[in-house]
Amino acid sequence: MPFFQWVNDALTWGTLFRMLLGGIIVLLFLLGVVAYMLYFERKIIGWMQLRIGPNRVGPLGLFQSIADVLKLLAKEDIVPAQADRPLFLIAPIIAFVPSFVVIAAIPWTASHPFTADISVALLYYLALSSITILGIMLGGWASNNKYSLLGGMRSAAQMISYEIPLGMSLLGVILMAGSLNIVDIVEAQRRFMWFIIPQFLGFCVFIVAATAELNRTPFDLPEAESELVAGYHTEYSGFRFAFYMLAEYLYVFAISCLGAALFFGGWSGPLLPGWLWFAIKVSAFIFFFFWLRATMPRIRVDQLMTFSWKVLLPLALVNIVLTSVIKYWVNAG
Amino acid sequence: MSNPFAGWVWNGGTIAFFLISLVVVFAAVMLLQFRKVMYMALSIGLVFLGMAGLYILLNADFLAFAQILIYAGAITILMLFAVMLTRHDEVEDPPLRDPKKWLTALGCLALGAAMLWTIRNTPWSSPPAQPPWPVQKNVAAIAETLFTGYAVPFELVSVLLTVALVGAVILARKEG
Amino acid sequence: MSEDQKETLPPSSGDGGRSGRDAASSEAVAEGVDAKRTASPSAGGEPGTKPQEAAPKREPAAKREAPPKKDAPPKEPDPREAPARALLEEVVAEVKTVFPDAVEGAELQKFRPVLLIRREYWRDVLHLLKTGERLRFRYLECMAGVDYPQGGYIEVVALLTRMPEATMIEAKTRTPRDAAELPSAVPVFPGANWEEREIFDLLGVHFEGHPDLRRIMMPDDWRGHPLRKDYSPFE
Amino acid sequence: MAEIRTEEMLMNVGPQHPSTHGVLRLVVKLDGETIVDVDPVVGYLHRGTEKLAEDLQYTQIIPYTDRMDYLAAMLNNYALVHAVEEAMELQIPERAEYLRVIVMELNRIASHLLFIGAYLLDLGAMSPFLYVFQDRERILQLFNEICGARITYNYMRIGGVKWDAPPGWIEKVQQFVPHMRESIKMLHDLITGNEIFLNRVKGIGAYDAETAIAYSLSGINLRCTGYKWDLRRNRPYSIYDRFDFEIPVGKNGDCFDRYILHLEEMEQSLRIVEQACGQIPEGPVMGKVPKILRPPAGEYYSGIEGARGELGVYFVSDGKDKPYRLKFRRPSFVNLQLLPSLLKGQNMANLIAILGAVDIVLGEVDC
Repeated sequence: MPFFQWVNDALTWGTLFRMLLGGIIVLLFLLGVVAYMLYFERKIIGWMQLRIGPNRVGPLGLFQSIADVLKLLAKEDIVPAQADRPLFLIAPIIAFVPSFVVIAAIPWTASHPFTADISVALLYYLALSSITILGIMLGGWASNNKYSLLGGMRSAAQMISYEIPLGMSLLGVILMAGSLNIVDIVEAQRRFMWFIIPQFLGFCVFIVAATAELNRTPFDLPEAESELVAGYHTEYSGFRFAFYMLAEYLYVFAISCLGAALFFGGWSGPLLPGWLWFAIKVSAFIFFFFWLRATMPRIRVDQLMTFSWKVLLPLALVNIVLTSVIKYWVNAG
Repeated sequence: MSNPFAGWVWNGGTIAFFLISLVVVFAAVMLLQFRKVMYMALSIGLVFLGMAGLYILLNADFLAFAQILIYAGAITILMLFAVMLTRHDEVEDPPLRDPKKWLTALGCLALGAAMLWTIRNTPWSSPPAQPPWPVQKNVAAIAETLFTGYAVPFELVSVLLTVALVGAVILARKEG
Repeated sequence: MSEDQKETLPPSSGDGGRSGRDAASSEAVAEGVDAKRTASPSAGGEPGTKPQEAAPKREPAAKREAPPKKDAPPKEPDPREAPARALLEEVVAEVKTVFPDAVEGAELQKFRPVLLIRREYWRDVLHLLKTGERLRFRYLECMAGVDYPQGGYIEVVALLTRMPEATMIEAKTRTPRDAAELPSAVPVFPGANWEEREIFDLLGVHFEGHPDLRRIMMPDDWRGHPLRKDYSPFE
Repeated sequence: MAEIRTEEMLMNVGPQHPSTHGVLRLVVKLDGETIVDVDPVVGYLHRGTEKLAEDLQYTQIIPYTDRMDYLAAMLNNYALVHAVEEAMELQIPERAEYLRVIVMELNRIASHLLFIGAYLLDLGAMSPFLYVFQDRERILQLFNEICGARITYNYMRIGGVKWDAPPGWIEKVQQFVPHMRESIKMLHDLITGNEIFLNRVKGIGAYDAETAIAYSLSGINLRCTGYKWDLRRNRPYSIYDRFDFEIPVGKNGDCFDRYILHLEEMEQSLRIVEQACGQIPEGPVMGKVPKILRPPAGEYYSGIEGARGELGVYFVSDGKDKPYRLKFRRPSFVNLQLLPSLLKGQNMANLIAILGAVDIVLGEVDC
C-alpha cells in the first residue's frame, strides 16, 4: 500500500495529508476495537456468569459501549478542590498517548499498512508502555485521595516489577528470531514453527507478566474495588476517566497483538487472509483475558511482588539461558 | 558567511529536529523555573523524552528507546517515588534577588559564545553520506561491538551492577 | 414493695436484714428461694412451679400484678428445676467462700440461677465465676442493662455459660441511676467491651476501668441515654 | 545512613466503601500498606429497635427482627418467637415446628451462600457472587411462596407460623436439596481449589479457641478454631434433637476455615431440611395462643444458633403485653469486636479478607 508509505518521503502537503489520513483511520479503527472489546467483555463475562449482558441499546445491545462513551464525553469534568489541578488534568493524557503510540509498531498483516517498520519494535513497545505508568502514578498522586495514592503507588510498583519478566520473556523469542523487529519475528516463525512450541516457558512467563502489566484480574490490585474503591482513577470522571479506560483496553489489544505475533505466527495461517488470521489470534488472546477475569480472585499485593521477583524472573532467566545454549548448540552442530 | 540554511531540505526530519529541540529547551527551562518538585520531575522526564527523539533523528533507534525505557520511564518514576515517599516542603522558596544572578547570566552568555565560535571554527571531517551501517543492523552492530571489542568492560559493569543490586537488597533487609 | 420481695431481692439501697442472710450457708439461700417460691402462689395465686413469678417483685407494685386469668390447676414440679436449684446453691456457696458479702440475692429465673452481686464486687465476682475451680463460667454470652426508674437503679446483667456443658447462670448488679457507675468487666471478659460501650451509650452507666468508653450507637455529641425509661429526645 | 522517616496515614474505610458490607466505618491507621491500628465505628444503621420494642406488643416486634439480620430474617423471627414461647411455655404444633426448621435451615443456606459470594467478591472474584445468587434465588422463591416475601418474611408467630406451606411446596424443597448439593460441589470446584484464593485466606486472621471464647465469639467464628459449639446440639431447642447432623469444625481458626465451614454447614443444613421434609406431619400450624400475649413477669433469655452465631433474646417482662426491656444479643455485633486485634500488623489487602470472613451484617450490628 504505497499510499500510506510516507515515512521516507519529503514533507509536502500531500505527504502531510496522507500522514493525517492514515493516523485518523487507525485512530477510528482502534476506537471501534475498544468499543467492541468492551461490549464483548461484558457479553462474555455476562454469559459466563449466567447473565445476559448488555442488550438494550441497539440490536443485541451492540451500541451499548458507544452510548457509554458518549455519556462519558458529555459528563462534567470534575476536578477535586484539593487536587493538584495541572497534574490532575494532564495525567490521563500522559497515560493514554503512549497506548496509541505503541500500536504503531505492531504489524497486522504482511504488508503492514499504517505500521512503522521499526528495527527495535519490541524495545519500542516496552519503552513507550512504561510512560503510561507515569500517567497512572501522577493521576493517583494528583487526586489527593488516599485510595488513589495507594492505587497509583501499587500500580507503579506492579507495572515496573512485571515489565522486567515481560521483557525477559521476549528475549527468548528475540534470540530465536535474531531480531527485535516484529515483522522479522513473524517471518522467522513462518520458516521455522510457531514460537509457542520452542518457547513454551517464555510464553507462560509472557502471559502472566502481560496480565499483570495490564492490571487485569487476578492482578488488578491497582483498581481493586473491594480495597481501594477504584484505585488511581477514583476521583476521575467524564472523558478523563474515559482516557484511562481507553488506555487500559488499548493495552489489552496491544499485548494481545504482541502475543499473537510473537508466539502464534502473527498473520500466517492457511486459507484465510492474513488479517483475518491475525484478528482470530488476537481475539483468542483477548478472550483469554476476559475468561481469567470471570474466574480468578485477586492476588494479594505482597504475593504479587514475591511472585514477580522470585518466580517469574528466575523462570524467564532460565528460559533465556536454555534458549541461548540450544541455539548455540544447533548453530555449532 | 553564506546563508546558514543553505542545503537544508525541509522534510519531516528537519522539522522534527527543530520541534524536538524546542521542546527539550523549553522543558529544561521549565525544570529550573518550576517551584514544585513534582513538576520538576515531570519536566526532566520530558527532557529525557526529547533527547530520545533526537537520537531517533540520528538513526540511533536502540539508544533512543533504551533512553525512554530507562530514563524517561524508570528513572523518572524513581524520582517520583522518591518525591512521594520523602517528607519535605514540596514547594521551593522563591529565589532571592541577587546581584550574582547578573554575573551568572553574563557567564552563560560568554560560554555560549565561546562554544559557538569553537564549533564554527573546528575543521570537522566531512560526515559520511550514509551512516556507517544500515539502520536495520543498528542493534546487531551494537551487540557485536559490546560482546567482542568491549566484552571485558561490559562484564565488569555487569558485575558492578549485580553487586550494587545485592548491596541494595541487604541494606533494605537491615532496615526492615 | 411486698415483704416477700424484700426477702428475696432487696434493692441495692441496702437494708439491714441482708447481711445476716448473706453470711448464712447455701442451704439458707436455697431455703430463701424456696420461701419465695412458696410465698409467691399466695400472692399471685399461682402454684409453685413458676419460679419466674418472683421477678415482678422487684418491680413497682403497680406493674407487677400478674393477670388473674393465670389461675391454673397445680402442676407437677418441672424436672428441670431440681438441677437448676442445685446449681444455684453450688454457685452461691462457691462465691461466698471467697467473697462472703458479695451476693445480695439469689433466685431461679426460668430454671436459670440468678445472682445479684453487690456492685463493688462486680468485677471480682465475675472473675471468680470465670476462673473458679468449680465454676468455670468462662463464656460471656450476653450483657444487658435494664433501667428501673421506680427503684432508682439500673441493673446490668451478664449471662455466663459454662462450656461445653452449656450451663448458664445470670449475674447481675445494680447501680443508682443518677450516678451510674460500675467496675468494667472488660479485664475479665474482653468480649464485654462493646456490650459495655452499648450500655454506656444507651443507658448511661459509666464503666470504670473500661479501655475505650465511648458512645457506640449514637453520635458522639448525643445528649441523653435513649434506653432510659424517662428519656425524651426533645429535651 | 540517614533515618528513613515514614509517616502514618489515617484512612477512612467506609462508611461508604464497597467491601464493608454496609455502613461500617473503619478508621485505619496505615504505615505504608501495613495496618497499625483499626477503630471500627458502627451505629450508622442504628434504629433503636430495642427502644421501639418497649412500645410494641410481642407480635408487633416480629417485623422489626426481620430488619436486623436481613440475610437470615427467618432465624431472627424465630429467636424472638422462641423466647416468648419459652417464657409462656406455649405448646407449638408439630407441623409448625417442622415448617420453622425447614425455613430456618433454608434461610441459613441462603445466608451462607451470600457470604460466599460476597466474600469472593471482596477477594476480587466476581463470578461466584452471581452463581450463588442463582441458588439463593430459588430459596427466596420458596420463601415467597410460603410467606409472600423475599427478604423480610414476618413468617413466624408466637405459637406457630402464619401460613401453612402451599400444596407442593414440600416437594419443591425436596427437589431443591439435590440441586443445592450439586451447587455446593460446583462452588468447591470453582473456589476451594483455587491457588490464588488459598494463598489469600490460608493462615490469615487466625486465632485460637481461648481467644474466641474470651471474646464471646459464636457461630462459625468460634467453630473455626476447632471448638465444637453449636446451640442446636449443645442446648437443643425446637425439634433439632430429632435430626441427624454433624457440627463441622475447623482446625486453624483462619479465614479459610471460616470459608469452608460455611460450605460444610450448608451441607448439614441440607441434611436437616431433607429429614424434616421426610418427617413433617399434617396438622395445624398455629397453636392455642391467648389473643393478647402476656408473658409472666420475669427475666428470660433464650439463644438460638443463628446464621452468624448465637442469636439471643433477653427480655424482661412485667406481666404486660409489651416487654419492659428487650435486648438482642446480635452475633455480628459481638463477633466484630475481635476485628481490631486481628488486623493489627496486617497488610491492607488482608483487611478485606479478614473483615469479610467475620461475616457481619450491619443491620444486625447496629440493630
